[in-house]
This record gives sequence, C-alpha cells and structure tokens, in this order.
Amino acid sequence: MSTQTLTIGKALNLGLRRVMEDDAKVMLMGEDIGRLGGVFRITDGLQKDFGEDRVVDTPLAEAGILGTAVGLAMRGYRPVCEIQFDGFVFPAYNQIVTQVAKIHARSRGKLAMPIVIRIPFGGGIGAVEHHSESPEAYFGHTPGLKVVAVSNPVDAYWGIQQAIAHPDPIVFLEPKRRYWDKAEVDTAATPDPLFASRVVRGGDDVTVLAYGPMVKTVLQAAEAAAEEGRSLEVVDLRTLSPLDLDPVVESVRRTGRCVMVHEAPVTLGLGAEIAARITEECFHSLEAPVLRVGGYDTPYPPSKLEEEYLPDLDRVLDAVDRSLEY
Amino acid sequence: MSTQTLTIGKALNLGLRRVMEDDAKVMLMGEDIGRLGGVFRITDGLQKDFGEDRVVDTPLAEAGILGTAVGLAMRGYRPVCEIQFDGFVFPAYNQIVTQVAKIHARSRGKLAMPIVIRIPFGGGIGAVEHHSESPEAYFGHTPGLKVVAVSNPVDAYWGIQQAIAHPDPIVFLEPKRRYWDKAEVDTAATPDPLFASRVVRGGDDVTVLAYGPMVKTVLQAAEAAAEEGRSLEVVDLRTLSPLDLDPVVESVRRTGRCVMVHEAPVTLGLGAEIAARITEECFHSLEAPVLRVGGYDTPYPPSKLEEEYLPDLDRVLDAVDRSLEY
Amino acid sequence: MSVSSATEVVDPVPGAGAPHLPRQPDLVQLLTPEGERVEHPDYAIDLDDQQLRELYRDLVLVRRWDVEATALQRQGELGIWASLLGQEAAQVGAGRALQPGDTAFPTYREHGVAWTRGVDPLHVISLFRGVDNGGWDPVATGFNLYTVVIGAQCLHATGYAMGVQRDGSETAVLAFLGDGATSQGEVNEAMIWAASFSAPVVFFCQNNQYAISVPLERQSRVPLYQRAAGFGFPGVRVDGNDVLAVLAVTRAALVAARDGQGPTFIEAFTYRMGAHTTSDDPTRYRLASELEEWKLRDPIARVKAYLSRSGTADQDFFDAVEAEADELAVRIRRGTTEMPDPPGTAMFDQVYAEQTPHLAAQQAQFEAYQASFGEASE
Amino acid sequence: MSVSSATEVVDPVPGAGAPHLPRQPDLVQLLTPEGERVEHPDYAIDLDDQQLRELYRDLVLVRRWDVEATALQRQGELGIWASLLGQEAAQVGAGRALQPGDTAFPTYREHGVAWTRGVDPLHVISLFRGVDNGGWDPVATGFNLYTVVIGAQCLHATGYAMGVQRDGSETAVLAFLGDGATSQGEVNEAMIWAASFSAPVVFFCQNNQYAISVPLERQSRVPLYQRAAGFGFPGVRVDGNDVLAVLAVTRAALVAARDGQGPTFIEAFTYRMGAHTTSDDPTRYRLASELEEWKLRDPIARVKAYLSRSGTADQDFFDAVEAEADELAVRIRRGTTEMPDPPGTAMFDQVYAEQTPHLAAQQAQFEAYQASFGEASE
Ligand SMILES: Cc1ncc(C[n+]2csc(CCOP(=O)(O)OP(=O)(O)O)c2C)c(N)n1
Ligand SMILES: Cc1ncc(C[n+]2csc(CCOP(=O)(O)OP(=O)(O)O)c2C)c(N)n1
Ligand SMILES: [Mg+2]
Ligand SMILES: [Mg+2]
Repeated sequence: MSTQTLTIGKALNLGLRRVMEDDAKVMLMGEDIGRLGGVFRITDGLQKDFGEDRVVDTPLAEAGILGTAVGLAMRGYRPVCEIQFDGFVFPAYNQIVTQVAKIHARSRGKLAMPIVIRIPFGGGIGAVEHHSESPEAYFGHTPGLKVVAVSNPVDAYWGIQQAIAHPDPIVFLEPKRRYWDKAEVDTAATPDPLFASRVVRGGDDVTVLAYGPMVKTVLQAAEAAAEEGRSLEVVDLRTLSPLDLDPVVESVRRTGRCVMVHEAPVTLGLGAEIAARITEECFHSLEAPVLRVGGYDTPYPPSKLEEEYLPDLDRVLDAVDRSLEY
Repeated sequence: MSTQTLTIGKALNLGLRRVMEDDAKVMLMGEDIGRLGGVFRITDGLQKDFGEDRVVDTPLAEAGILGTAVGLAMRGYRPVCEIQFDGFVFPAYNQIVTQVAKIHARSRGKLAMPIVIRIPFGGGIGAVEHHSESPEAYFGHTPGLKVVAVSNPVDAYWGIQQAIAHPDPIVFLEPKRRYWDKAEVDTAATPDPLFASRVVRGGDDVTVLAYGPMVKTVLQAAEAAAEEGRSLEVVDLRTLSPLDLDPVVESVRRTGRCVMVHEAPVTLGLGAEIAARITEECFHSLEAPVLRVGGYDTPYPPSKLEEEYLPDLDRVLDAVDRSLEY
Repeated sequence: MSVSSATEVVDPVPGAGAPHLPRQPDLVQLLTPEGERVEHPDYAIDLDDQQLRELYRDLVLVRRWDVEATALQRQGELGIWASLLGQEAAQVGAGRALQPGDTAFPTYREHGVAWTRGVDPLHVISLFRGVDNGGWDPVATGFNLYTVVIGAQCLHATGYAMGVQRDGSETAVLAFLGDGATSQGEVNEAMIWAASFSAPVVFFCQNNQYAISVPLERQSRVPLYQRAAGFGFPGVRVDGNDVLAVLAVTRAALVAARDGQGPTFIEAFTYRMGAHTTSDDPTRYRLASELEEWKLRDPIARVKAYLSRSGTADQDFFDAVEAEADELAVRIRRGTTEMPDPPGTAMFDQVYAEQTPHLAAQQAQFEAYQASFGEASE
Repeated sequence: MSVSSATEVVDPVPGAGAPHLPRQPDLVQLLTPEGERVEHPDYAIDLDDQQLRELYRDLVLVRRWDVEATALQRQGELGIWASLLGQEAAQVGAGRALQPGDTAFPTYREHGVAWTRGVDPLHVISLFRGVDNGGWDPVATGFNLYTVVIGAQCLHATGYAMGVQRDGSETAVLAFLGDGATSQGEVNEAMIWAASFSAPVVFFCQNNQYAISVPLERQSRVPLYQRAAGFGFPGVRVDGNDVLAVLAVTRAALVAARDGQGPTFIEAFTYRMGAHTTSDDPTRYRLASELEEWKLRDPIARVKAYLSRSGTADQDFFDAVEAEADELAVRIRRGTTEMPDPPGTAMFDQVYAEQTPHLAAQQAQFEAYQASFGEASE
C-alpha cells in the first residue's frame, strides 16, 4: 500500500527526498540543514544520502543563501532554501524582492528562477522573539513571487514537490506549530494542483477562510459552531499569491458572509486583500462586510501572551457571530 | 512676510535646516547627502553649515545606515536617514523590521527610536530599474512603524519637522516626481497635525483617496470630472500608518462610493486595507464596492512603459465611472 | 601594551589556496589550563588577591545561574535557555574589563556579562520564560537588551559608539558576537563603519567553535581575528577560557577605543560545552571526545587551581562561594516560579512612545473581548 | 605566476590607529602612463602584435560608444547613461581575460566588458533608453544582465561559481563591483561564501575613487585589495588604467579559479573621468585638478604611445580604428533613435515563467482599457 501516516514534518522530508531522487539539479541550502537535519529535522538524513554538495550547510547569512541560490538557479540548479525561522528571512529581503522576484521579468524570460524558499512560519510554540512571525503579506505584495502555505501532511508532501518542480520562485510557508500533526498520505495519489484553494468543509451560513496553521483552528471552530447549529463553510486558501478566489466567490455568493482568519497582523494582512476582492466580486450578495480575525497590530508578543495574541476558536466564533448579526 | 514660494524639495531642505538649528541632537545620515547635497539636493548646504558630524556621508550600505541610526538613537540622537531611492531600502529591511520597529516594545518603552527614514518614492521620472518603487505597504504592515507621505510643499516643510520631533520611528515618503512642484508656504503658520488625513477638495458623488504623488493626479481628475458634471471629493490620506479614516468614513457615508488610488501594485497595497476598513465602517452606505486604481501586479516596468503602468487621470476617471455605474 | 596582531608570512592555510596569509599567532594566554600563571609580551595584568577571588566568584555564580536555568527549562518553567557553559571566562573577563560608563551590546548568551553589569538574573530569565523581552533597564545598566537576530547588535553598538564620539565622552562600547555571526553582512558592515569613523567600539567574538551545528570552518577558512586587518584595524586572538587573558586583552582594546584609537576585534577562542540551547541535540553533530578535550581547559578549574596553589584563596573561601551559589540558585528558582504572567494589555501599551488611535481602539476591543469571558463565566 | 599579496609589517596607515598593517605594495603595472613597457616579477604577459592592436581597438571603440551614448542622453534619447570614461582599460583587460565558457556578472557600468563578450551596444543602450532591462541574452553571451542594486550580483556570481564547481566545469566567474560596493553586507557575504566553498570566482573591483560623490576613504581606511586577506584569500592591486596589467592579473586569477584554487580579489586602481551618470554633477564634490592629473594616466593614450613607439602599429592602423569608431557611432545613433518602444503587454508577459490567472486577467483588462481609447478615437 502507498498510504502512510505522516506528520507534516515527515511528509516534507519524504517529499524532498523524492524530488531529490528524481532531479539531480535539486539542491537544499540553509543553516544547520545538514548533519543536524535542520532545527525542525525537515531535512533529516538527506545530507547523508545526497552528499554535502546537494545538501549544503551554509554560512550564517540569509542574504548569502538567497543570493547564491540566484546564481545557482542561473546555472541550472533548483535551489531549495530553508530559512531557519520566519523572523530571519529579513536579511535576505533585498535578494528576494529586488532579485529573485524580478530576474525572470528583467531578463524577459531568458533566466528562470526556480527557487523555493521554505519558511517555518507562525506562532504558538512558546518561542522567543523573531521565531513566530507571519511574513506572508510582504511576499504577497511582491510581483514576481508566488506564495503558498500548507496546512496538512498531504499538501506538505505533494506541495513541496510541486513547488520545486515549478519554474517560478515560490515562498513555501510551513505551519511550524503543526509540524507534528499527522494524517494519512497516499504517496501514489494524484495531487491537487498547487495553486488552488480548497473547500475543506461544506456549510451554508458563513464562509470562513484560512491558510497554514489557522486551517485547523477554523475547522475546530466550525465543529463547535455546528454544535450550536451554525454551518460554516471552510476554505483552505493554500495559494496566497496568486490567490485562487473562485471557490471563495462561489461560496460567499451562497452564504453572503465571509470571515478571514490569519495570524499575521490584521492591517495589510492577506485579509485586507481578500476583503477588497471578495467585496468587489460579491458586492450584491454580501449581507455583512468581510470580517477579519488576525494578530493584533503589535509586534508578536512574548510567549506568555501568544495565546491572547493569536486567533483561536473563540475569536473565530466571535467574528462569525458578528457577521451573522449584520 | 513669512510666506515664500517653495518646491517640495526646497521645503524639505528648509524644514531640515530649521529642525537642525533647533535641536543639536538631530543628525542626517545617508549616501551622498553631504558635499553633493543628496542626489535630489534635499540636504543641499546642510553639511557646510552643520558640519560632517551632523550631516554624515555614510559608507554605501543601507543596513549600516539604519543599524547605526538605531545605536545613535539609543545614545539620544535623532537620526534622519536618507535612502537614496525607494528601491534601495531593502538591504536595510532587516534593521527596520526586526529592530527599529520593535525596540520600543522590546524595551517596554525604555528605549525610544526617534528615527526618520526619508525615502523619495514612486515613479514617473524616466529612471532605470529600482528607482521608481512604492514600498509603503511593506512598512504599513509592520507594527511599530509609522508611515507618512507628503504631497505638497506645505506638508513637506512642516511634516519633516514634525516627523523628526516625533518620538516614534517614521518612514517619511517623499513623492520624488513632485519634488519640483511649487506652492506658497507660510513658515509662521500653525501646521496641521502629522497623523491626520485631509479633505483637499469637497464633492458629493464619489470619494477619491490618494497620497503622495497621486494626490495631484487625483485633483486633476476631479477637475476633469467637474467639467463633466461629476463632483469628486478628494482626500489626501497623508498618514498611511496609522491611517486616519474618520474623514474618509464621513465622506463615504455621504457619497456612497469610494475609489482609492496609489502607484504601488494593487494587490495588498494600501487600497486593500482601505477597502476592507471602509467597507466595514460604511457597509450600509456603500452603493458600490471600494474600487482600487494602482500599479499592476508586475515589477515596475522599464520607463518607456511607466506611463501605462502608473495610474493617471484617465484611469482614475474610469474607476469613478465604474463606481457610478453600480 | 599594544593591541595588535603581528603578521608574518608563513605556509598556506591548508586548502585555502592562499599562499601568503598572516600566521596564526599563539593565543594570548596568562593562565594555562593547569592554572599556571604565564606572561605575555604584549599583555600584562596586575590584580590583587581580592580581585582574583572576585573573578572566581563571578565565574562560579554565573555557572550556577546557568545550571539552574537549564534545570528550570527542563522542568517546563522556561520556554528555552541558551547556556553559557564553558564560556564563563570569556564573558566575565570581557564584562569586568568594562568601566561604569561603557556600554555593552550582547547577543542572547551573555548572561555572564549581564552579571558583571549588575543585571538581575531574573530579568534575564524573564525573557526565556516568555514574560517579556528582557526585564532590565538597558540605559541604567549600560547593558543593552539581548538581540536574537544574529549580528544586528553590532551595528547598534557601532552607531552608539559614533554617538559617544560625538558627545566627546571618554567611554567605550563592547559589541558581542558569535563565530557564526561573522558571516552576516550586517556584522561586516559594522566593522566597515567602525573603521571608517574610527568609532570607539570593540568587537568581542566568542568563537565557541559552532553556530548551532555548523563548525567554524564553514564561516571562515582563516582564524577570525584576521578579519579585522582586512577592514584596517587590529585583531587579536585570546584564550577565551582564560579569564585573566580575556580581561587584559579586552581592557587594552577598550582603553585604545576610549583613547580615540578606534576599533579592535577580539576573538575569544572558547567552546560551547553545552547544547546550543535546550532545544538542541549536539550529539547529532559533534563527538563526545571533543567535549572531553575541552573539559581539560575548563575556565573555572584553572582559576581555582591557581588560587589554591598561590595561596590566594583557601577552602573557606571556596566553600563560601559555593554557599553563595546555592543561595543564588534558590533565589533564581523561587523568583522564576513566582514570576507573574504579564497582563494582556502589555502587548499594546509600549508599541509606540505615542500610542496611535488605531492601536488604542484595538486594545479597547481586546479588553472588551477579554471582559466578555469574565461576564460569561460570572 | 602567483596571485598573491606580500604582507610586510610597516608603519601604520596614517590615522588608522592600527599599528601593523600590511604594506600597500606598488600597483602591478606592465605599461607606464608614458607607454613604456615594464616587467613585474609576478605577472608576465606575452601578446603578439595583432593581439596588442586588438586591445587598442577595443579601447577606442568602447570609448567611442560611451561618448556617443552620453551625447544621445544629452539629446533626450536616453533616460540616463553611466559613463565608463577612464575605465576602458580595466574593463577591456578584465573582459579579454575571460575564456569563452566563463561568465561575467557586471554592475551597470561594464560596457567595456559587454563589448568583449560580443554584446551588441544597442542591447545595452536599450536599458538606458528605458525599453527593457538589457536586451542581450545573458546565457548565450556569458554576460549577466546589469545589476543596479549595489553589490547584489556578487552573491549571484558566487552562487553561479558554486554551480560551476558542482558541474565539474573548468570555467570561472568574474564578478564586477565598485569601490563603494565593498561596503555592502552582501558583497562581504559573497567573499565569505567564496572563501568557504573555495568557489571559482574572481572579484574584480574597479576602484574609480568615488561612489557617486563619496570618496574611497569613507568606505575603507586601508587599500581595498587587503580586504580579501581578512576572508582568507589573496588580494592584488593592479593599475586599472593599464590594459596589459589588468589582463595579466585577471588572467592569472581566473586560471587559479579554474584550477580549483578558489577566489581572488582584484582591485583595479582607476578613475571615473566623467560624471557618475549623466544626472550627476561632479564639480560639486571634486576638484578639476584631480581630473587633470588622471588625464595624464589615460588608459588609451599609453597604449597608442606604446604601439607607435614599438612600431606595432602605424598611422594607417590608427586611422582605420578611428574610421571603425565613426561607423560604430553612426550605427549606435541610428539604432537608438530607431529603436521601437515596447508594447504595453511587455509589462505582463514575462513576470512569471508560468503566467498566473490573476495577472492574465489584469493584462486582459489592461488591453481592453487600452483598446477603449482606440475605439473612442475611431
Ligand atoms: C539572522 C538570524 N539567522 C538565524 C538565526 C538562528 N540562529 C540562532 S543562534 C544561531 C547560531 C549562532 O551562532 P554563533 O554566532 O556562533 O553564536 P553562538 O550561538 O554559538 O553563541 C542561529 C543560526 C538567528 N537567530 N538570526
Ligand atoms: C543598494 C543600493 N544603494 C544605493 C544605490 C544608489 N547608487 C547607485 S551607484 C552608487 C555608487 C556606487 O559606487 P561604486 O560601487 O564605487 O561604483 P561606481 O558607480 O563608482 O562604478 C549608488 C550609491 C544603489 N544603486 N544600490
Ligand atoms: Mg558560536
Ligand atoms: Mg566607484
């Protein structure tokens, strides 16, 4: 049987392994990804099996990781860069925004940039400063990049392979606090496309959108709502840039209500774009404004406060209530 | 008389001079700001008069500019950093996002960060790559920063002084293609507050919002619209973070229609946040969704295409028409 | 006493492909691993018995603090802990070289320096417990808050030193960094700025041989202290497990900085005897034998040996320090477990010096929302 | 022939506060400003007459291109132009050191290198005209597109060299940078990586004394070539106005790189004789006398003098090159003024290798909107 129970972390590890077996041009780069296997062990065992030339423990410099990845991509490699934690992607920001994102356009297609930037993102693990950030909006606002977020082992397993095979640069967001979540993964199945959102629970009253770590939270909220007789339709956005809003529009036209949930600060977070687009596309169907549940507009707080900072089941239900009250 | 005709560039120069005279802790830092007076001459003559210790030609390293500014701020200075062009702020991104924005919170208020980051921003000057970017949304999504954009000599003159006197870090956006626009500036007047938007033209049919370089474009559009019998109310947002939406909400509740204009790519640009917030606050008054006019979701194009890329009078009017057609 | 590195032409560094690199000079050492006092031509030190005993006390208390914090983490009282085990001499030596008006910019591991600046251990622990980002006053202590983003503090230190310079103050700045940090662009920029402005800053690099799992060789193929020469200022390598040598070398560098001679780079050659943090498993990337070797160079044992042998301290003294350490451990344990959680509003109230109406409104919403639970449960 | 920098202990660099810095050796020079051929112990070069004449031709044609482009900008045909005036020898020498399989990573000023790689001048001009971001094929020419963000290309070059290494290819990579660029963190990271991985990349720094208005002293208080030693690889300073010396030194470094000996840093000591770009006004920050001094070291005059004096070329040859330059200028002028504007859709169609539905929709809207004007005016 081709079905196994995998955590998200292990699914990523297997996905990476599979793609490295298939394509000798795939290289992994990052801090501590070799002998240590990465601080989350996502690359565990890969250096041993594929060698130090393909699984590269880099110097401690994120601009260096991305900048050399650009050169390697120009040489025909497919670099997969691990950023150790979300908060440490910023030294690489210049390379990502001014180089990785623009080189295909700059060269009018003569230079491809098949780079995957893996980022364990989001909070909820009781970490110190800079280890719990949700930087997706920064990338979503950057033309030339694509951004995906996985929420479960199946998407992790297939998504990482699809992302690496894809010709454009992709910021690949991994929900770090869900790394240990398990599910059945059929490694012989035909995967869903990478750039497609997915309705993960049908419902009629309110459409609730999430991605990455918040999908689980929203599903739990939907469960709780159901017990109170409210039927939530839950969409896992999966692709954040480009957005795939067709299923959302279809849903919202039906429910008339929409709540968007993410961990990132609410101001100029993905929810802002979703609200703008959904309102435009569903203007005559909306019975309430699109409501946003997100992190507060503060720096991510010390971990003793993260439970209060992060959207949880109650805050989702509160927004659902407010939506229904319109 | 205290009134003079000034360009935006000269107004900034005078504002800087005035604040440097008043506060010996104010320092200017940047590339070529000394003897050259900056590539746009905003700091012209200041090194000559205030010396090399206060007007510092820095090494060519933007992270260095912002990172040392942090240290200088900790030591009680008020550094005003010039980023030569919008596209070159990204090497400093790590310092801005992980340090400048967070240190006040990190230290629970024990360390102030009165840093001003001056950025000539936006397109329209026929420049090569990286010289025409509109990075404001990146900063607007970052808690701990404040972001303002000036559109005219009066706000330039007062705004730069207010920003430097303010205790929090401020990204101060200067509309580079309008540097040479002129207006009367009364240097003895009482200025409007920095963090307030302003209705710059009254009207009844559609509320049109803009900031920085697009204010002029929108005012021209309003003029043209008036000739066709359409009355646009124009709001210069002025402060992008925090947003000051009270006047906008008041206006939209009256007009029922809102169009937001900026040069930055439309996806996850300021318009997204405005649309989300205005829709929430004016849900029952809106007769059309908030429409956005912005740069396309592409890298800023080569200059031969910038006229087509940038929102202009026609595109604003087109959006106004579409809004009115709802 | 001069802060300098002699450069001589010698054989190439193996594999470096660079035929004429400056020789790696011997470490500056004043106290051998066996506890023998030796002299160095460039670095003298003259401490009285009391001062020597105090250094020992610092080392022991700092280690005990560290051990206690590690234990507290294991027991779930801290989210994580970054141990300084093995680096006590580097940190205490550097910290004790500072004068009161000087300012230190630590990474996240300089508990030993914090100690010398009079920072309450509980104020450091509160960060690792997740209560705040460090509870001490960076201005009053002259000890900046911890910086987690590798290397960012080196630029802050340099800028601060530029301010010191402008103030005409005869104080100096000490920037801490790790061996891994030397690869960050910002760290190199800090050195470039410090050189260009001749800023009174000393870069103190604890080369503990690893950046998490990555050995030094990945960051540099030549000894780190040589980096400085490329930027035009002196670099020196000191035995980081020798508190006397570290003190002497750091003092000399700080004196030079205060004296207007600009920056120095100090490489304190040491070893991280514990894990990178309590989340780390060093058995995955290094051999036990390596640790055993470094144990022979323990930074505390050699001071104790010297104090005993020279008659500078007796058993009563050692016992008293031990007792003090026990008390400290108790205080840390109690202080940690009794540490109150911060109120939820702490998220909002210091984001800005001048609160924004937007955030104030968010805070009000938050409070109302929190209160609604209170009502519900009433 | 070895690529190395001897380091000797000498007097301190004035004001550097660093007592023992390696001596600044003489520039490597093979042709004096007066056009006299001299020998250097480490760098020999042996070119036949034909090759020498071709170098001269390169220099003249490249300068003419540059002059013509400057004129075109003045006449409003280009948005801006970054002149290479005075740097022809550095660029032609470096470019001609490359082998066909090698790859160059330029800044925005390496028109002379572009020339040696067979890039059509009009493909460079199209960038400055605002038609595209450089019209040449970076893969076919082995000449990457221009990089405007200072220093970013140094990391690309290093990564590319790591790829070369992995491919087992015996080719090398040449990364260009300016003196100002040496302060960027990313540039220093590139050197760190190149050293750590012993990548076959040569850093070719044209020290033209200024970063726009900022003189070298603000970027470094020691000669730039010394930076490399701090990272553990050789640095060498060459007379950047001496095409023979540049060719010899760059060749040697590239040979070493291809040979697995890792990186070299070359500082080509030269001068930007024109403005930074056509937008710049250098009279605000430098004295006319400085320019006059450097005119005496003109990179073309000395080759001409040598060719004449040695009888390697006669007046007919010089006249023929002049005629060719005239033709080139005409071609450039005509090609520029006739260059078509790009279609609006060019904004959209190459943002991604795989277009997104979202952007395709935006493009469709754009086209419909544009078409509406056509309709309106019909
Ligand atoms: C910019 C950045 N990248 C990555 C990390 C994750 N990280 C934390 S500590 C560390 C290793 C640091 O090594 P070193 O500088 O030698 O200091 P040490 O921990 O050994 O004291 C890494 C990679 C970080 N904190 N910041
Ligand atoms: C990151 C970045 N910051 C600033 C600029 C603006 N800028 C363009 S050229 C230049 C000076 C470059 O000097 P140098 O490296 O010496 O090269 P040169 O122009 O002299 O050839 C500056 C500051 C830029 N292009 N990129
Ligand atoms: Mg280390
Ligand atoms: Mg230069």
